[in-house]
Amino acid sequence: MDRKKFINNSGRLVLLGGLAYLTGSIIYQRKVSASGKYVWQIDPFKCTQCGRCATECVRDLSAVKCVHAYSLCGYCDLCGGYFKPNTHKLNTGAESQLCPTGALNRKFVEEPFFQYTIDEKLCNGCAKCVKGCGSFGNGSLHLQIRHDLCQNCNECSISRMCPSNAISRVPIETAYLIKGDFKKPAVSTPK
Amino acid sequence: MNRKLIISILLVLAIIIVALVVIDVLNSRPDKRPDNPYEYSVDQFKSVDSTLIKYTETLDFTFGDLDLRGIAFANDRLYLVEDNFLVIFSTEGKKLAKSPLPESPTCVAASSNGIYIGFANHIAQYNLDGLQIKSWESPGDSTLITSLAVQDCYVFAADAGKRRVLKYMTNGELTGSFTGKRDSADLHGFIIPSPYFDLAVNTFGELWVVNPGQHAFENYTFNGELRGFWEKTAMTIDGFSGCCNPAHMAVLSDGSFVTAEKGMVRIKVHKASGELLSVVAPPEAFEGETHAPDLAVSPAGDIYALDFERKMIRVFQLKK
Amino acid sequence: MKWLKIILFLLPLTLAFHNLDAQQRFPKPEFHTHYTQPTPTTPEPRGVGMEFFDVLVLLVVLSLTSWFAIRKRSRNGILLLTVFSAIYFGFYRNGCICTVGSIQNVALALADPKYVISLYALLFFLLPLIFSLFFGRVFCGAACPLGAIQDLLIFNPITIPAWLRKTLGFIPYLYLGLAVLYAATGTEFIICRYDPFIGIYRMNGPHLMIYLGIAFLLMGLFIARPYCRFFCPYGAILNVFSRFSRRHLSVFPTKCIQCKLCTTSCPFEAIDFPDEEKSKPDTKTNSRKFILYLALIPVLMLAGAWIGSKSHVFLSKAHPDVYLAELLISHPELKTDSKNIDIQTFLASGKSLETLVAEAQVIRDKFKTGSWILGAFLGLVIGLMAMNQVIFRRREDYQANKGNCYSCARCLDYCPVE
Amino acid sequence: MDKNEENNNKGDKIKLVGNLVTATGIFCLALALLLMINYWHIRQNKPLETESLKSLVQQFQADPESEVLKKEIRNLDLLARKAFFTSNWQVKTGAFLLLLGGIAFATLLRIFHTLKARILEPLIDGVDSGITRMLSQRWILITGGVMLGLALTSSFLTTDYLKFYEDTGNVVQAPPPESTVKVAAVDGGQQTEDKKTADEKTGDKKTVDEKTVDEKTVDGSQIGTEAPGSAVIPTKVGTPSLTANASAEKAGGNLGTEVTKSVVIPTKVGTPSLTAEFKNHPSFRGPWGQGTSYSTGIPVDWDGPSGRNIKWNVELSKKGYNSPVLWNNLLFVAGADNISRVVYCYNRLDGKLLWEQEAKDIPGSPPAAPKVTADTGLAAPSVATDGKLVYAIFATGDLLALDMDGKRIWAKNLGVPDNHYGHSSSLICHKDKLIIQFDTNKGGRLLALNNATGETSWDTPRKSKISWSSPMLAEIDGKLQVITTSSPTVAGYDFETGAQIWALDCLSGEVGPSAAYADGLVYAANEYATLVAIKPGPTPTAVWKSDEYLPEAASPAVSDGLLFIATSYGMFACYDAKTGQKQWEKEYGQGFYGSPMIADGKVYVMERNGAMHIFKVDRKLTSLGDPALGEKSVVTPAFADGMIYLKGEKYLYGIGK
Repeated sequence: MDRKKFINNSGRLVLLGGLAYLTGSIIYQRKVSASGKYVWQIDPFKCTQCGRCATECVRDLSAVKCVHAYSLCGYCDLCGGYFKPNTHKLNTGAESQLCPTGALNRKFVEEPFFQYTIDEKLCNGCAKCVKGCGSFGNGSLHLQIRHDLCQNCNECSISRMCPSNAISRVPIETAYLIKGDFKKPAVSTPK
Repeated sequence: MNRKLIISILLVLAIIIVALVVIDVLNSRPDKRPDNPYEYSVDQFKSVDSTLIKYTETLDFTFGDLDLRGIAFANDRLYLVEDNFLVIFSTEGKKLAKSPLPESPTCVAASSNGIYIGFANHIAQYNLDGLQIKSWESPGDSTLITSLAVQDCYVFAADAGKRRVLKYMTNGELTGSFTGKRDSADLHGFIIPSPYFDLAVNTFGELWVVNPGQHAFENYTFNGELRGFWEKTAMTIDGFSGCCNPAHMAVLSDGSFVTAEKGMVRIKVHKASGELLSVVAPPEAFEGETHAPDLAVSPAGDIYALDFERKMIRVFQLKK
Repeated sequence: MKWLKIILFLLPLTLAFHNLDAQQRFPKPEFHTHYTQPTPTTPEPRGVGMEFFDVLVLLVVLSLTSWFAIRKRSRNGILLLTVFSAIYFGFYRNGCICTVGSIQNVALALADPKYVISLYALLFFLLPLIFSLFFGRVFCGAACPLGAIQDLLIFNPITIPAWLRKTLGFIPYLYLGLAVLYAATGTEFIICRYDPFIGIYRMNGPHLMIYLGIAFLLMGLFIARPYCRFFCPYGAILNVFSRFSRRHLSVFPTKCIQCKLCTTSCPFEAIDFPDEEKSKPDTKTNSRKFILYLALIPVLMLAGAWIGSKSHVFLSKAHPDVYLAELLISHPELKTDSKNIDIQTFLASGKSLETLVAEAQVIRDKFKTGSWILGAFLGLVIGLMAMNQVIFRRREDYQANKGNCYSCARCLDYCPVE
Repeated sequence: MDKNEENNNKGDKIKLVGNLVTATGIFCLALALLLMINYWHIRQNKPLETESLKSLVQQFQADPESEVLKKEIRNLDLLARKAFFTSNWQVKTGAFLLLLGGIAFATLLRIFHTLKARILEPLIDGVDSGITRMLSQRWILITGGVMLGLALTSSFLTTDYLKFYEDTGNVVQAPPPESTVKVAAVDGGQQTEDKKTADEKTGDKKTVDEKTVDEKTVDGSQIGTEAPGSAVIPTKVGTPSLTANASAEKAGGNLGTEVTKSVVIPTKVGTPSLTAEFKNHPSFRGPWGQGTSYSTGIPVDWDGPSGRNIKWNVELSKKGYNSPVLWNNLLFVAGADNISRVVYCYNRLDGKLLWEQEAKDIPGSPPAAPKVTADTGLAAPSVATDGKLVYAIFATGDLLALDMDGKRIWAKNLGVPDNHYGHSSSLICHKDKLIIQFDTNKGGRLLALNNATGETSWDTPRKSKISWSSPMLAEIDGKLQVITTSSPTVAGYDFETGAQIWALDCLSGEVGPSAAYADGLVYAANEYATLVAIKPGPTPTAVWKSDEYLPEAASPAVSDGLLFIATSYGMFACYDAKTGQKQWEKEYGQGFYGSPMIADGKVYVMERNGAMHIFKVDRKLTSLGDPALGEKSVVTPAFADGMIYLKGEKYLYGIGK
């Protein structure tokens, strides 16, 4: 009986020691951050608009939405992100709209400027407009993970499928990588 | 509930579970993944009727990994500005001079009596050996010089920042500027959604300015009166695509325009009146949806395109 | 071009920026009307404080479970807690981050110099283990959302022959080993990917996974807690830990009266019966066997290690980079397949195949080390499991098996002893 | 009677609950099925991207006027979106209902169960635990065996394509785009193979002057590989050293080796560790930055890919174009990226990393690393050591001194160098001073710091423009001088006071190559400038000049009256150091950024593709082999007896028996 107790105790001690060692080594290597929380976010400069954000998210209507960095927008009349390629009549009818869910709204500001806003209830993060805006416009439209919707899965199921590794864990302090404020210079020279 | 039934159910379930996992694993392989249902494709416009392509690429000038900015052709020399350097080299590619620049340039123009280099908010004048003669005073901070054109005693500068064209004397004196605006609503001046704004003076001394927001070419007098214009918006080869194109242009000796578009990159030649004359380089010749190449033309009609992606100058000549 | 390639490889990021320079806005349009430019909204993620609140909740649930199981001996209390965890950790918190998955975060944190684990994740991993060392698997009893949903759906459990149970008991260790390997090599988090119930808790998610969950639940009607017993990798660890628990739920409060009433009570067959005289094996053969297995363990470990290191190539194919590299090598023709997003993206990235292969090789080397360790580990597990069968402990009473008992406290209601 | 009653309503209850259970069960099942169907439906015809819609749009764009088409599109599109979002809604609500159903089902089941529940017969332990144990053992072992077997077979069935790739090289790479386009590399452009061939057609002469490589592309590497030109070997100091030699004997210098005997004047100046200084490889390009090593038995044959004679190689965790530096058994390199700047110390015998120390928490250090070009990097300057401390400088202007265990002794920030490629001049230390050539766009400076404390001993402003070359030490007319090259000045400074002793304006452009010195002549060169031999002194004069082959990355190396020049376009040439007569030349494809080094009678020079070219130091060309490293390398080797240390793009190599 005593022998059993002894084995039991020593075994427990060993295991406790193991746990302690493991924790210790993690802490020692500064691998643990007490106040830290990490969330998933898309680096708009790496994103290649493969459309998987719309299909791979665990949520049915993806937690990835298109956001508009207005400070980069050209307020074009002919917006590459809003209109289907080769649209002649620049009206807001379905025949000319690029967005498959009609989540992109176009509002006249003043001659010749138009404002484009996103209705996130409808946006499914397919990045069609992002592609259009990126290649023909200023690239002010881009994808971001919306943290009010994101489940913050332990491993983001989109990042698993992301071909350009654009999705990565970022500290909660910089939960968004919105283009205008993120990195790039405000003015740059044309190429 | 009898045990046999239960066991059989369990077996079925077990099989289902295994199957589900296997299916999932197999379908997530890079070669098994579904293609993009929401693809944004302009491929239909990329194919160009080969008979239209009248030019062929004959020579490339490579530059290693430099941050190229702009080119000009004059006096049988090529003038290249890259981040913080002016490089002068012959049409065979022999480097003749290379001189550092005070800051990163945006564009360059050259004539028989000097080189003019545009920086973000001012212009500097260099002699033909690449030595600075004079740095002209900046016309304002929000100014962004994107293109220069020299016409014997005048230097015209496209100021994308202030959406206007500046007129300088070759000694650097600013003698005028115009924004193309009119009282009448149909002319609201230059619309420049992104920093692409080009102009050129052709051999007949006509000043042509690109109004990219309108996909228009506008001909102005040196004092800024609109003489005439033409515009063509279309994804198809005969027009200009995107929200602000053409991004760069140059004029051939016969007055026709060589145009370069961003987004769907392609180089074309349009008549002075606007009709498409020929295609220099179809979208296939460039990588993806990228920057429009800067253009320069030689009096002989050779077209020099500065490919920012491949970091080289590509020379196109008329097919024999 | 070679030199260029190197530079591309050196600074892919800057190049990425380069390409976008031209798309930066320069001075805004001058609006004549009073148009104010809106700014993009950024809804905040759940705060860190909340995460620590979750840790607190976990702590409370664990302590209460221990209390109910050991002191209060109340099944109802534990049932309530189970429901609570199902609702809180399951339906409210959507099961992320869960203790089971946290294994992988810890493994990655240990392996990857760049990966930093949040403290609360670490606590999620540690707390249940510590508790198990003192009170047994109380975590499984009521705190684990995955366990809870299954526990609530136990209907008519059939008894599984002991040998089958013991054999299937090997799967969790295999799963654990693979999970750690794939996590440590930064391949993926398979536990999270194939978590069967998370989709149900979220009422949303990849359909295959939801079917998986339903399948498990249906199974659970007849086999009590199939996932916990035959898959859960964390359960495997707890099983070991709990064997050394200081105190543990016991079927009878004071003295077992051999009424055999509890025998039918445990749906997990986690109650050990007293050993009858006839089944007492003659110690001689037994000890011989013991020696045999003891000698066998190193052999098994070596064999495992060897086989493991052999199969690292196979295992490493799960890593997307490795797979892509091999794909490009074995099927160069795919480069022209414009529909294949992954390959096209890679080609567009300007990264050279050499680079990719080099990276893949690095990962594969990691796998080499990892997989022989895995092999050795599995060899050890097999050996110990086998040896465990010849170790013979005397028992007169009906006791909960410390390793397998989930402290669900069902049996307590059956014990007539006051 | 009552009992019956009870039983009856109990029976009723059970019936009722049973029915309810079945009902809810069926409900759930039906719901689940519906959801599945719905899902598959959506999956099959993605409503948002239906072909019909696409084709309609195509037609419409064909004739943009047709109102009919427009209407059709709009309707269809509306339908599609409805379908999409309703199905979304259905899934959500469906799931919710299913959940409720499931809960109801579960609870009912539970009730049903409890109602039906009766005290079960206690299990009679019919199962013989002995047999069970036997069975379990068997099955456990069987499964184990099966598993291992499966693993084994799978491992044999899988082919290792990566290996295949390494074996067969780039066989499987996509064919290069066939191009008839000629390529003229104007400005440092590299050429892909196919284009090169196209290029040869255009004549060799042309390619040569076309391949004038631009400073910028090269600087990084050049900076990394940049080093003081080969300095005087003290044995050859000439008359002064002879007298000194005697005086050393008087001083009873107990210095054994030929080398040490020769190094007398410094001995008189009095640093006991000088012999060690010359036995080791204490700074970039060896002792005093001479470009000459006194180590012997240097290998001439190795092969990176096959590992022949490669004693060890380790992967470098951070990039840096600096070259290795040796002291006894320690090897130092620096590495940096935007995150951190680090000094690494390896055991040069087995390549084990002994310690690494990050340059951090340095007052005045910039929060973010300055913008440098990819080919320069933040860790271009090589470290230097005097056996007591090791010194490192980074493009951030961070300068730190560590002891041999990696403990930081002192550190300071010199101010971020205003340098459009990245600061690159290597350090050199001697006696109590650490010499830093600090030429930036803001002007030139030459500093000497007290190596123990980091305080400034002297700080001499220079009229020179920005440069990327490194200082070297040489002894001229008995005075220890720091010799620097820059645009336009080549100058010598008093090591003790920092006073400029002599200067000659003869260079231009962006100067990378450093000076070399032998037999009273200082050699300097730069591309687009000239190669010049200077007679230093109060009135320095150019003894000879040559413009034929000009290096822009590699410094000259000089030994036994021969001067070696390695150009970035692949020309390696040998001159008579006295007259400037070309002795021989040899061209290679890739060009040289690494500076040539002299070691036991051979000259070693590393081609960019990693091929080391070894020649006899001789007036006629004698190649002693071209061992390949198997990876690109732009750095200059370090030598120890019987060993050569190389740094490639990714790995650090210890080569020798």
